[in-house]
Amino acid sequence: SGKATGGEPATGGDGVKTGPGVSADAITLGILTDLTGPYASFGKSLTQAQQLYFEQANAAGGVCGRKLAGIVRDHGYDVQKAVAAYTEIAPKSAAVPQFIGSPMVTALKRRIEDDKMLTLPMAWATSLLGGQAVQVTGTTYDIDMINGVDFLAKDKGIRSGDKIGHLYFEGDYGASALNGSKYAAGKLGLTVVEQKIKATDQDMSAQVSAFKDAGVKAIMVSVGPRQAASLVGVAVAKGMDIPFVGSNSAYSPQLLGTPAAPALLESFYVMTAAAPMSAPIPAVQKLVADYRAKYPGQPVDSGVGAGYGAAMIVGDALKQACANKDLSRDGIVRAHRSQPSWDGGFGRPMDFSHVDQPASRASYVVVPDKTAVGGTVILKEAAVSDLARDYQVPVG
Amino acid sequence: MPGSRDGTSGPALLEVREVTVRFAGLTALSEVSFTVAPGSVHAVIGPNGAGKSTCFNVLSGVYRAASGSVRFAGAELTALAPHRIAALGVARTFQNIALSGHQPVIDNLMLGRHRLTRAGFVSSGLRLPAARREWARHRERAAEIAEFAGLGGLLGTPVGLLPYGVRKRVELARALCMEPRLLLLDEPVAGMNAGERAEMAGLIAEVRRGLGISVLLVEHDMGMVMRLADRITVLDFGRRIADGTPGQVQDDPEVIRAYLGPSADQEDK
Amino acid sequence: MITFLELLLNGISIGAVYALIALGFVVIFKATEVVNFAHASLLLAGGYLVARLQPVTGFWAALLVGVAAAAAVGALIEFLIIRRAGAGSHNVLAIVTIGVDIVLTTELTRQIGTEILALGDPWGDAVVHLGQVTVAETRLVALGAAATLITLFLLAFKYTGWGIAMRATAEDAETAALMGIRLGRVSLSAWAVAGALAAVAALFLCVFPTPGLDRGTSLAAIKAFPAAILGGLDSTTGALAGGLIVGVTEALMSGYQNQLAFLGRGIGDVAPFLVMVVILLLRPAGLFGTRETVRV
Amino acid sequence: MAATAPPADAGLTVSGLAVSYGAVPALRGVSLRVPPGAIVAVLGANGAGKSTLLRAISGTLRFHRGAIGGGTVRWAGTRLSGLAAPAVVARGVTQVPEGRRVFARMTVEENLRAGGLGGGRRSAAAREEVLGLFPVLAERAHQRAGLLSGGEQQMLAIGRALMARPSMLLLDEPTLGLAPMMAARIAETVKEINARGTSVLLIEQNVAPALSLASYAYVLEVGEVALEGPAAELAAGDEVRRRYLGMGDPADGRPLDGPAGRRAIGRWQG
Amino acid sequence: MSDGRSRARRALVWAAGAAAAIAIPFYLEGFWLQTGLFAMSAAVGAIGIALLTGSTGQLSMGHAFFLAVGAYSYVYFADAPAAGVGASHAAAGLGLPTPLAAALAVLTAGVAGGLFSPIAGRLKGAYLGIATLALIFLGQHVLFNAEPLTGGYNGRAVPPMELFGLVFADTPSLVLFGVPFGSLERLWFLGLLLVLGAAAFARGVLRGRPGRTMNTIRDHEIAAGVMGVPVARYRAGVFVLSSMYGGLAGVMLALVFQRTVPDYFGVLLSLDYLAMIVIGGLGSVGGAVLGAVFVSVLPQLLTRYSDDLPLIAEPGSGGLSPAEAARILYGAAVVAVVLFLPGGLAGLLARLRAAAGARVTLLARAPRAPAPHSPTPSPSPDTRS
Ligand SMILES: Nc1ncnc2c1ncn2[C@@H]1O[C@H](COP(=O)(O)OP(=O)(O)OP(=O)(O)O)[C@@H](O)[C@H]1O
Ligand SMILES: Nc1ncnc2c1ncn2[C@@H]1O[C@H](COP(=O)(O)OP(=O)(O)OP(=O)(O)O)[C@@H](O)[C@H]1O
Ligand SMILES: [Mg+2]
Ligand SMILES: [Mg+2]
Repeated sequence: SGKATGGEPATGGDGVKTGPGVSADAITLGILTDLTGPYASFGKSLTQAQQLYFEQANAAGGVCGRKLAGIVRDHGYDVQKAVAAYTEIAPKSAAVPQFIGSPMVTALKRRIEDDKMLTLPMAWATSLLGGQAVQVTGTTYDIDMINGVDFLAKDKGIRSGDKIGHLYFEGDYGASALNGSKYAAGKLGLTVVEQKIKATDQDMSAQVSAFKDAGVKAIMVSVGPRQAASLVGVAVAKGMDIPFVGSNSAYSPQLLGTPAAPALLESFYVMTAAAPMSAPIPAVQKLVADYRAKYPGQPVDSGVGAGYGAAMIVGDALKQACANKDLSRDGIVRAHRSQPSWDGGFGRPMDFSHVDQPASRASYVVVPDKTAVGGTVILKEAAVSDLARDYQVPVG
Repeated sequence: MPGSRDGTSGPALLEVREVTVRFAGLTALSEVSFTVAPGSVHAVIGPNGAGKSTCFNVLSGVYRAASGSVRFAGAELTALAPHRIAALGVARTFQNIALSGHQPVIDNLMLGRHRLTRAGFVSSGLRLPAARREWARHRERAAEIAEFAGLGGLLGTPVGLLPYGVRKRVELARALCMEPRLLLLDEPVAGMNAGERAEMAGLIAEVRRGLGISVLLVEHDMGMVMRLADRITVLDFGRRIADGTPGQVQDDPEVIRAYLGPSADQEDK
Repeated sequence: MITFLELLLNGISIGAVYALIALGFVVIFKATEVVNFAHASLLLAGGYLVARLQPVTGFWAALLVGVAAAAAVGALIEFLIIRRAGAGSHNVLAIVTIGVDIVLTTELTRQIGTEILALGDPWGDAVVHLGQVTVAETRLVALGAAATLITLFLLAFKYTGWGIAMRATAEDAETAALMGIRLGRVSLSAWAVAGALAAVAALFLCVFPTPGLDRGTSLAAIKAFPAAILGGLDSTTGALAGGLIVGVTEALMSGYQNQLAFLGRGIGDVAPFLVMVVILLLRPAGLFGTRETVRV
Repeated sequence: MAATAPPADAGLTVSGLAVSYGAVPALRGVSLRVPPGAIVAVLGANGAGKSTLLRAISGTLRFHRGAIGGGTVRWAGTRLSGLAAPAVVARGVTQVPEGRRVFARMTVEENLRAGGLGGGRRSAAAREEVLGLFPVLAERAHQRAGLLSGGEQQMLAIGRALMARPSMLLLDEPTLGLAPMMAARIAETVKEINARGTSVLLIEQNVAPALSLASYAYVLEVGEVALEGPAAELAAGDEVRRRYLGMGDPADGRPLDGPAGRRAIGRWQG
Repeated sequence: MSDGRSRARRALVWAAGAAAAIAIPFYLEGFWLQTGLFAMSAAVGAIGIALLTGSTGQLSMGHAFFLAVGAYSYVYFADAPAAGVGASHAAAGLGLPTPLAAALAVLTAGVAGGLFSPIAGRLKGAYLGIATLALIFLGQHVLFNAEPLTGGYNGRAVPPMELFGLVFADTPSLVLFGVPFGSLERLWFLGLLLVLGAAAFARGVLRGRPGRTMNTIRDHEIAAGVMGVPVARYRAGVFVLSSMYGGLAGVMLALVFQRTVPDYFGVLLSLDYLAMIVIGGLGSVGGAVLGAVFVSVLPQLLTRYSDDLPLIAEPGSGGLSPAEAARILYGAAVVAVVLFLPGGLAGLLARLRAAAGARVTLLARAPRAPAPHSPTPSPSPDTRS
């Protein structure tokens, strides 16, 4: 039967060893995204940006004489659909430059490692670290929060003995972030007041009351944009004049079209490893221009940068693998892991050579801005705080 | 395992003592007492709303009495749940037919044998031989009872497709399938024509003769009550207004006033 | 103490919104004995229309149109589906509404896409200070609206011909028809009313303190389930009580999360369900629901 | 077409009515007539099709997955067959369903109001009238109807139907399950209702009272009119007495220990 | 005569079906096998909910919870006492033999159902449906918070099943007739056996004394009680049984997933199960299986062939994505079945078979109800009350 021949590595006519997803003239990349679930907006930006990258790479002759092609599967943030989609595309993909959702990646982690499929999760929890094939880009949530607390201490007058609040989602994202804030708070002699919520929660009044009651001097925010907006809105309305420091995923430029905008503009700060789309960096500016040309009228948010960057990381891994004459999956992963200082021109370089370390420990502090592309502008350049440098990242 | 349950299978005395039932703002039964002798047919009659069905509901555990006691075969029924009362051998039919319309007659009858059978989820699921044997044995008896009730050819027919009169007989057959020691019949011939009434009356008489069980009967058809009953209790507004043999009751002025009416004889015909 | 009062007030105010959603369930349940799982999508539809129209027509006109349109959507569901599903058991009809919900929600989320839509309400992020306690103005309005609407429905069900027709139909459609009651109209009107209520609820769900309507909005309708059921699915008073209980429980449990950490964090969302289970254990038909008394 | 269909356009005229439930025929070519102001009885055994006939008239067949296969029902010259139940009510024809079917969870008062919803106008007057007929309903006005006794429920059912001020009342076994006195009271009431000008089509199994009430009667047998005639004649006729009316009471003649041929039943030995 | 022929035909159909089922792993790729396995797991779960909702008239929206209990208990019983693969936190385990662990997991699901019996026995219809919603939320709360047992939000790795020395995993590798037999191929046969067993058991229950009793509880609760049925206990019993089916489905799912994640066991999963039994045809085992297959395979089919349906080419194009199309189709299917196919897929199948089959048999039989479990009300006015 047709099944008898598996995806065993072979060597092509050009002397390059190939594996699944690599043919004589094409390299297929699997994209497991969310276009219909809670992260649909993010998924859409990511996917479009990646397709932009493939187009550009192909226009420039492709990689290793082969064209890049993405197969997109939308799992709608449903674990079963993600597992099914992975099973479907795995035999015909060389790598996965986008995989949304840490529950989904977690569910497949073992198979991904067994398949040696270079996979870039679009989630930044520390639980995803530790494998050869799974590459978390940039910082993890905890690092961002550590840098955030450091920012509060340095720039916002938070001192030892103060209390800071942390509002976080149930799940991976929230737990990772909380880990970071607690670590930093411990080091600086602060106390963290925790409030955990679910993604279905809409109204943060009760949480604000609790924070206010506890007398927090600042609040870390690791939830979705809606909840962040509600939190900041209510707190400001109640006369709490304190800074809010959000994880990257807590902010969306769409919020600036809502009544929460004034409060956000006033006191919300976002920690991010990737340069904002408004950053005065040539690569970013070119990306914004290209993206706008290809997808006119579509919002340019942080997903665009993240997606394009991830595609570029995979592209570069493929190029490196091609140079090694080994486009088998194993070859791709090894090529990727051989880069201690990858720099796509989007800000800080990343180190892919340690499987148990985040690729970067530097976070930008950005603030909402109505007129800026992507809705944020840089407040402070990316930097690694001392706290973050010494931080021992929990793995797995 | 089932079969003759020593000392628990014969007819027994039913003693209703000062039973009172109240519903919000309404006393449906007030201190009603009567005794059903083993093996007798005892009728409860009375105008609509007198509390006859309520009395049945207390006896079968559907309603709980506010006070009073009901003793049957040495057990106090007022404290028991319906299925426990059923386990003592008390069976009943309903004034408003309560059968499963989708299920065929045989399944409705076999439900009556619930208390006599044991097959549970596991033995039925695994189709253990014991379950199958049990089923076959009891089905045979159910078929016998159906034959008796004149339902012989209808075992496979869904009850919902049967005419009213036949359904009433299915009700009776289902109650008989419980192999009761006390049978409560709530208006068994309501809605039947004369021929069917006679047939049903015959059935009840034969049940009493063949099985020797006690029957408690609620019925408005006075002709039938007078012929069948050994003893009659008359209720009115939840109170017992008379109790005695058919002859005594028939002539009781109170009963005539409250129930039979002066022209009872004509009305019945 | 201040915190407690503040949490209590927050709870009551969000509870009012839950009560409005629950009222929608109750209306349809009373009229048709069906639990309408499509209510969440009606909510989304109403909110979506208000949000889309509001920049063009202004808030009040948009609200009016949105409410009317949601009523129309409700009526359409009844007309195209529920009516034709006819004699199905109530369980089956409930499952049908799940199907409807899936279709509608999928399409609406697709339309909403990635946006967060503001509803353009006049209250903005204003808060009212009651002593040291603050509460959002929108929530006070919601409380007023919920109380008014619920009283209105209570009276309507009890005293108007419409209410009587509705209850009669729920109980026994054939006999209701024999009374000359037009079943189609009754059920259609119930669905229309539920749709309108959903739009009103959507309004209060999407204004301050929440930033606006997005694809996740309909998820909040889930919390109205415990509200509707612990009040009693066929009781309008129950909807109000249930909504308030859920709101207050949620607010207090969230607010005192730190003191209750042994229950696991995030207990605030689960607590309403716990309360519901406890109440159902004690009163299987909810606090105000009619216990079915069957006569045999 | 049955040859006996009387020519008239007043009153209720059923001609050649055929009804089936799915593939099961329940009525085959039934024709009958209720002259204005009359009480006409339809008798017949269980399953003869009496209720089916009423359902066909009142437009409720569809609730039972039944359909008219042929024939017409006309009332005062207009065609009823094919109309939905509310439309039939609007034309002044109301039915009291078999088994009473009061709205159990609503109060007596609300049941009466429900009855008036179809008719609309003058419901206060109708209510007065109904409560005059059935004073017990006034006493129980705020009790839930489901908790009334059978007789009380039957009164409520009739009273509820009268709330629409019908000119034609269809009664399906109104004495089903009623005590003799109550049955007699219902019969009286029917007479009184009729005296106030309402035509009545009465379905009964209790033949004697039905015939004493009605002026004309039909006997249905397996979906067909087997016999018809003035009530008095039927009541006097031998065949009717023997075949349908149970007069001379077969039960009396039969030994109580069961008809010959039936298997006796014994204790279970299982 | 015709009876013999129809029996022969049925035997033929069964044989053909069996042959096809055995041949499938040798021909179809992993994606299809996995889809099939999802469908098998769903079929088992759907049978459970069919027993509860279809036959006993009890609505449950908490089925996903019992799947979770099954899946997590299996992992807990089977996992080595040390840490699971790749987990930094040491999640506890008992290290029992896997078949025993699976059996215990099913039992645990039953016990969980039993603990809910004060509610499950007393409530009915919509009230129970919404009450069971609590299970989902409480369940997920526990799954997220009881980290030592559940692994928290990361879930736990699932130890592969091991039966008579055969490990249901990709390693050690196994090649049969030139086809590499990985975990999916191996699990296929196990899944098939479990589905058949589960279906046969459910049929036995429905046709036997319990089935009759369940139907009566659905149709007339008081009558059931008076006939000697302990109604509350029986309801609770059916709930337990249905939970155990859910548990078994959970175990199967865990084996296919190879990892348990709490996110999966949410409300949507429960709703899927309700949709399955309605689409399949309420109350019958065959219907539940058909519905399960339909609901689990449809989205996969659409996604798989999305490249041929010109939908996804441009994710931003605003067209219907396959996932959306699948959801809409699936929602519409629920509606359409109730509107146009009373009796569901199973009813349709039966009708097709009847149309094709011998008319003689139909005539020879006693009159039958149009569809034994179709939600038609009983034609009699007196079953109301
Ligand atoms: N569940 C209940 N709740 C409240 N009241 C009830 C209930 N059941 C019966 N009743 C009331 O109790 C009284 C007695 O009713 P019951 O049904 O026992 O009468 P009955 O003698 O059987 O009458 P019938 O001959 O009409 O069947 C009636 O007034 C009735 O309204
Ligand atoms: N909903 C239904 N579906 C199928 N057959 C039906 C239905 N209703 C009645 N029938 C059948 O139609 C025939 C006539 O029934 P109908 O109810 O009209 O009889 P009836 O004379 O009113 O009897 P009863 O005295 O028992 O009320 C019977 O054979 C009955 O089985
Ligand atoms: Mg009674
Ligand atoms: Mg009839």
